[in-house]
Amino acid sequence: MTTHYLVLSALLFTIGGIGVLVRRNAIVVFMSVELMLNSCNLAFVAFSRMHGNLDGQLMAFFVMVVAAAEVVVGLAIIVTIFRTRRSASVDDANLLKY
Amino acid sequence: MPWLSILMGVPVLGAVGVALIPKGREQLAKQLTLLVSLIVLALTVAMAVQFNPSGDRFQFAEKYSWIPSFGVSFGVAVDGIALVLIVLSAILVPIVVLASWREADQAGTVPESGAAAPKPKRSAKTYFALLLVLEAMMIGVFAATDVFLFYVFFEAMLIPMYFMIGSYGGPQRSYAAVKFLLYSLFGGLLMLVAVIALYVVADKNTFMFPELIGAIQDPNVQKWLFLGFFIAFAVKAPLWPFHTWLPDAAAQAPTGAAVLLVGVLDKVGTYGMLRFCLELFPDASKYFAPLVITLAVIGIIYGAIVAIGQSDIKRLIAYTSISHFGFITLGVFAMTRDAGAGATLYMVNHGFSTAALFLIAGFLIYRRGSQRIDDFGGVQKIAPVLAGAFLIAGLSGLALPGLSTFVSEFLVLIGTYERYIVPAVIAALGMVLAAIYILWMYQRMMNGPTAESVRNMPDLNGREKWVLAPVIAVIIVLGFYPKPVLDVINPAVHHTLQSVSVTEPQPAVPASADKKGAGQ
Amino acid sequence: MGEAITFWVLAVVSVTAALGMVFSRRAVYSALMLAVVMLSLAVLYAVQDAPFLAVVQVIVYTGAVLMLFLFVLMLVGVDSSDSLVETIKGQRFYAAIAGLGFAALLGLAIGNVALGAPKGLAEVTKAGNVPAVAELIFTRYVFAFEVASALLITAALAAMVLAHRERLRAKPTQKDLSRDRFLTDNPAGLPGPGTYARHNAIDMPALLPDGSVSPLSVSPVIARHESGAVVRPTDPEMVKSYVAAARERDAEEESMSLTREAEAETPGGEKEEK
Amino acid sequence: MSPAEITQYSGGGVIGVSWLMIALPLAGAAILLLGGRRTDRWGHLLGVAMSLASFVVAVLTFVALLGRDPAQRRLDIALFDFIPAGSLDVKMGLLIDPLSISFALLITGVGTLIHIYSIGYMSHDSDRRRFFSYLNLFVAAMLLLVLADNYVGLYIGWEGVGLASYLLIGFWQFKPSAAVAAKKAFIINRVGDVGLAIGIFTLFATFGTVGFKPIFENVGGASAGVMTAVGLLLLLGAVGKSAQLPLQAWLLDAMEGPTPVSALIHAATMVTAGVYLITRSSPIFEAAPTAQLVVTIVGAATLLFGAIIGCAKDDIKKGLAGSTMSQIGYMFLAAGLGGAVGYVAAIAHLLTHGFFKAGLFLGAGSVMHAMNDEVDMRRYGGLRKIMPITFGTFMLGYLAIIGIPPFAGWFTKDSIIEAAVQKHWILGAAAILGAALTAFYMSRMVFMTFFGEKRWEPDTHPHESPANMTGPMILLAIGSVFGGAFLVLGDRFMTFLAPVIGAPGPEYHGFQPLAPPGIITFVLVLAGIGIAWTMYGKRPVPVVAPRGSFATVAARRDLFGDALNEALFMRPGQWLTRVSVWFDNRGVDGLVNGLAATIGGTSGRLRRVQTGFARSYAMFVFVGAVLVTGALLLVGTL
Repeated sequence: MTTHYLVLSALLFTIGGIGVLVRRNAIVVFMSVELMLNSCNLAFVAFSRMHGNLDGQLMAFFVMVVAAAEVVVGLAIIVTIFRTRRSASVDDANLLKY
Repeated sequence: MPWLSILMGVPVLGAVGVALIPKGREQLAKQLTLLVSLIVLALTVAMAVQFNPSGDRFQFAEKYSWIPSFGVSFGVAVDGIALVLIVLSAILVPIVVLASWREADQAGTVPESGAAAPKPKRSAKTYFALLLVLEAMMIGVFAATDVFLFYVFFEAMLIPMYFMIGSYGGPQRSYAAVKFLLYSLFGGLLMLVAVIALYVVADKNTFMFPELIGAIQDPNVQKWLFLGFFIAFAVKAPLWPFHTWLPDAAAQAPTGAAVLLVGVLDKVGTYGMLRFCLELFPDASKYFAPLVITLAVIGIIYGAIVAIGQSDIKRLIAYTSISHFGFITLGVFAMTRDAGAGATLYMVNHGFSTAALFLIAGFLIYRRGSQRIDDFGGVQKIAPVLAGAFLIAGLSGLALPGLSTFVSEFLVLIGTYERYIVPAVIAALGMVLAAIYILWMYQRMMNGPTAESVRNMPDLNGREKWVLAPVIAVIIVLGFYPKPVLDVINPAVHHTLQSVSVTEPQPAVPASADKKGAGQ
Repeated sequence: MGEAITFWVLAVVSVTAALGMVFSRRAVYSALMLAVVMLSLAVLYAVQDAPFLAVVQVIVYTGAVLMLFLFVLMLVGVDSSDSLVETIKGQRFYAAIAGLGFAALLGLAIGNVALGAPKGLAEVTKAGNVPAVAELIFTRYVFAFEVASALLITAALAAMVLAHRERLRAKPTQKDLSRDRFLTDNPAGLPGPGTYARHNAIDMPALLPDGSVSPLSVSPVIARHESGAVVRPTDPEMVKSYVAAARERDAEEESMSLTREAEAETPGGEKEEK
Repeated sequence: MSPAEITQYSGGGVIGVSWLMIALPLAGAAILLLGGRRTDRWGHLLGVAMSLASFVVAVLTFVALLGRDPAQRRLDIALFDFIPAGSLDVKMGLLIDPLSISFALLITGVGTLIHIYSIGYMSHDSDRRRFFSYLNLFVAAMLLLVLADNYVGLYIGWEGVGLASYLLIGFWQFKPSAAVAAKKAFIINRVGDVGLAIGIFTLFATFGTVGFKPIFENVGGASAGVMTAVGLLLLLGAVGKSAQLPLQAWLLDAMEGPTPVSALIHAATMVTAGVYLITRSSPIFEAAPTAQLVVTIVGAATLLFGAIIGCAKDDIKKGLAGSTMSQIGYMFLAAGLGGAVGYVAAIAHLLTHGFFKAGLFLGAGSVMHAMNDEVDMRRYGGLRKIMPITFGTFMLGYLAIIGIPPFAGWFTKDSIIEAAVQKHWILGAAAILGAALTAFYMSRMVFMTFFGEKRWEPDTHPHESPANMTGPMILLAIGSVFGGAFLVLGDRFMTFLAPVIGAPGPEYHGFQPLAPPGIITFVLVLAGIGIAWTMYGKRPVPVVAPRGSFATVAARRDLFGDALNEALFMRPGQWLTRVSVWFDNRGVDGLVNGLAATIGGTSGRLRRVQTGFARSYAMFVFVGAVLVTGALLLVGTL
């Protein structure tokens, strides 16, 4: 059964990755990142059960904490950028080049 | 008494002192630099007097642990070869300081004849501080007996020189400085790889040179490591075809920096070949000797021919140096005692001879505001002392007997001839080419009707005479009596060649009565 | 058997929702789709003997994080949507290739590994899941836990700092404000919105005595917003006048900038002529 | 009798301090050069004094040498350890023997006379002090050349005289022609010097030493091939210094120098160094017959070459220079013949030539001095009445050089001709023909200068030179008259030199003036004078040179020697230089700069990858992750 969870996790991770790559709305990009993090959590939980210890769950817990922190900061940045540029598209913030 | 540490420490402290002098008091900075360099010279002489040529190979040895986990230590000591080169550096630095007295004030500006002295763009104080730092590095690189320490000095030397060229040089200084730095770094990094590999393969947990002799036995490993070291030294020396950085660097560098660059810094290359390539990798050295000798001979002839065609006086001198470095490399890799002694002596003599040429060229350029040979003409009539000094310096460049370079060139050629006849004969043709490039340059600049542009050129002033007098005196004295230097060099060269374990070529018909005697 | 059914149902749901999240044009839809995925995952956690995590997932993610997303979406514009034109050349193509490749590789890897039957967590959660997790958190992972808390506090501070609008000059006093006002052309202030208005909304322009729209009476931000594709005011007459006013203003601005440029150029030209 | 052995001399006396011969003029040069303008007033006197002192030491040494047993006359005086290196250990020392002392006497004697002469000749030159310092330098270097007891010392002197010659030819360096001539002389000499240097290398590689004594004692052990090579290399050095074919081109241009220089360096002493080298290295040449043959061929060819050039020159100094080449050709011919007879003939001719040629040059200088430095003989004429002393001494030198008995040249030249005829008739014919040509061009010179009508430039007022100029001329003229008889009669010189080069074999019967070759020569010489008289004595000489036949033009242009050098070396050399400079800038440096440009360009293009779009960076991260995963899997399966 673990394999099923892992495959599901991989699928979600890939979908999240593609979302990061193709979407331009910064908020949606963030959502995709969250999706990738969640898929990892699923794998952690599955492994936790497989190995019979709680470390995996703990790890998932910490991932959630960090993800929460990341979202907070990230969204704050998006708001700041939006305030100056009137846009939430990641492609608009492209000055850091060459 | 830790002589060598003191020798390195004094200029570093002096440099700090000079750097701390408040802005606007350039005169004080110059005086302090001169004082420090003279102290270093005095200390060096005091040390050299105590050197015992027939004693241990490495003397004044010091060793302090530096990075124990890699067996890196701050190990310094001198043998005869290193000693003479350190003395060379110590003598040249005060001369360069004195020679840069005025030039440094205008560093970084394009001199224009007729125009009022342009406003200085760079601080002269920093220049002199860099000079002292460079002196410490030069002493360190020759004194290092720890291969890693040698590498550190080898690379660190670039830094002050980079700034001296890049900040105080001619119109194309940044191109020249970057070229110089990149070339040297390229070689240096190859050497770093080889140094690390040497440490790993030798597996002795030390970088101390004496303990590493004979540590590498596998001939293939030797060949690779040899190449790593050799290319670094060949770039530094510079050997054909790694030479093109030198004309640019020397032509753009301020006079003082050019003197030290060609006079001392480049000697690190040939010194490294003699010290490290030969002794650490004897088999590889023998294997590569024909190739290196070919390159050296090409360099001799090629450098001379290209020198003939130069129209910029400093570039011309740089190309003559490429030719002369060919001679030194030839002497090192001929692997006979005569050639080895000759090559070492050549390093010293070439230091003085090129220094004299660059210094006088610098005086001329300072007066005329141009490096182009065609911008001069008939200077001898106007400034006979200047012209005479230039002629002596030039003649030492073409190895005229009676001047010091002759002894070394003769030794190199005769020593090479013992083993390799054809390269020696081709190299001897370089003597003719040397006459052409020196005398033609002299003719174009000094002879003929006096050019309008030099009609008001002043002759050498007191300071300039004092700059040139010691150099020319050394050139002449060593030309007639090189014995003191040779006596110091000979045992060290003998040691080196013993490590390489080459057999000396024997004469076909050894003169029976007194092999060494000349008519006794 | 029950787990299998749950899994298959939720797997289909979550993958569909994830795809929907990625490919829906509207950000709000994406957020809602993400909520579906997260809730599905929460259930899957619960199925796998992780009730604590399931609850945390619901509370923290679906409850807090997603709400945050929605709030930000509100700030940015709920109805904002991406254009479908991809501007970076080949981005989608390579994304597809890389995504497929990645999925294939992971599948290959997972498929190739023979995983034993799950041991189950009964052993380690004799006292129940939550106490067991709590014990671990406060014993072995206490340091990480504390660091995480520090991280959260830092993140909260960071969010405040970032979202905070920096004041570049001293706060104007009442005196400053009044001085500024009297230095303008309209010391009495612009006409209030809706002087002759039929609505009292902020985006309704004032009408001049002749019945035409006063362009000065509407904030440019709102005007531009209104002149866009999505215009909601229902009075067609008003809509027309808004659009006309906005166009007029744009044209005016353009001509103004042109004149400025021309002015900037002429002095140099004169000099050259002289 | 074979040569005497060289013995170490450790006693005192004048021989012990014979190094003063070199040291005194060297000190003079140093004082005058370093002293600068402060020494202007008395500099010339110091120069003369140093040269004279050196001459005195030489004479005293000579006397001391005569006081010893002939077998004990080869003395080696150790001075100091010069170059102690690995296997090469050059110990500087002096070799005092009859050969070297003969040269020392010539150098210091003629040198002193020319020093004295120069006081007057250079009196109007503001740089007279510098001139004397160079002259002193030359005397010192030349003495080192002949006195050194090893090849390295000889080489130092060898290049030292080259330097002095360079400085003195280019003394009036503000004239571009002088500067070019000086440079040309030095460079061509350098070519020869390289030959000499390689010869020394070979000697060292063969014998393990550079000393004369150990080398000469072991010549027998070396292979003939090596000795031939050494001989040819030494010959290359000798032809460079002595302006023999094919390195002759510099001597005619060297006449740009002041006339005393031409007399001392380019007639009497330096250019004869090649003859000294060959004679000194006689053991080597005796062991290499092929090399000897080449020496004779070079000598014979040059003696004709120089004589032909001499016939066509209107410049009095260049005419004399051609003559010098020719006369040294005689010496080479004789030295190449080898054996005691050949060497003695060569050295004897060298000594007498030193007298009469120096005298002729000083005479020419005296004439030029009187004629406002005019050198064109077509502008002279009728000077015998105005300059009687110059005319007289010039005539004595003239009679000596063309070989009229009993003047000096007759004795010595006749010895050479005799020896050449005995060796091979071609050599003999060349020598005799050369004598006839000598008679022609010297007579031409005398007729054009001293006889005929005046063809002076309008504002010239010739006058006889002052006593300090005529004095040396008179002394040299005395040498030109009696020198030959003194040396040759009774085989005096041969006996003196015997410790160095051995005694002649039994087939030698002494000087035979009335043998057929001598008579033929004499007749031809008279014919040469006659032809010259009909062409230049009887008929008026045109002021502007007629176009002349092809032969005349060729001779005027040094038989195309310069053109040949130009076509063979200068043009290709210039081309090579240009190509090399181009290659260095475009090829080697271009490669480096090209590499730099390539790297710069590549990174400039690669930089474009940084588009600024976060999504594109994310793509790189993702693709990287895919690759890493793939790599991990691959590694796992392997």
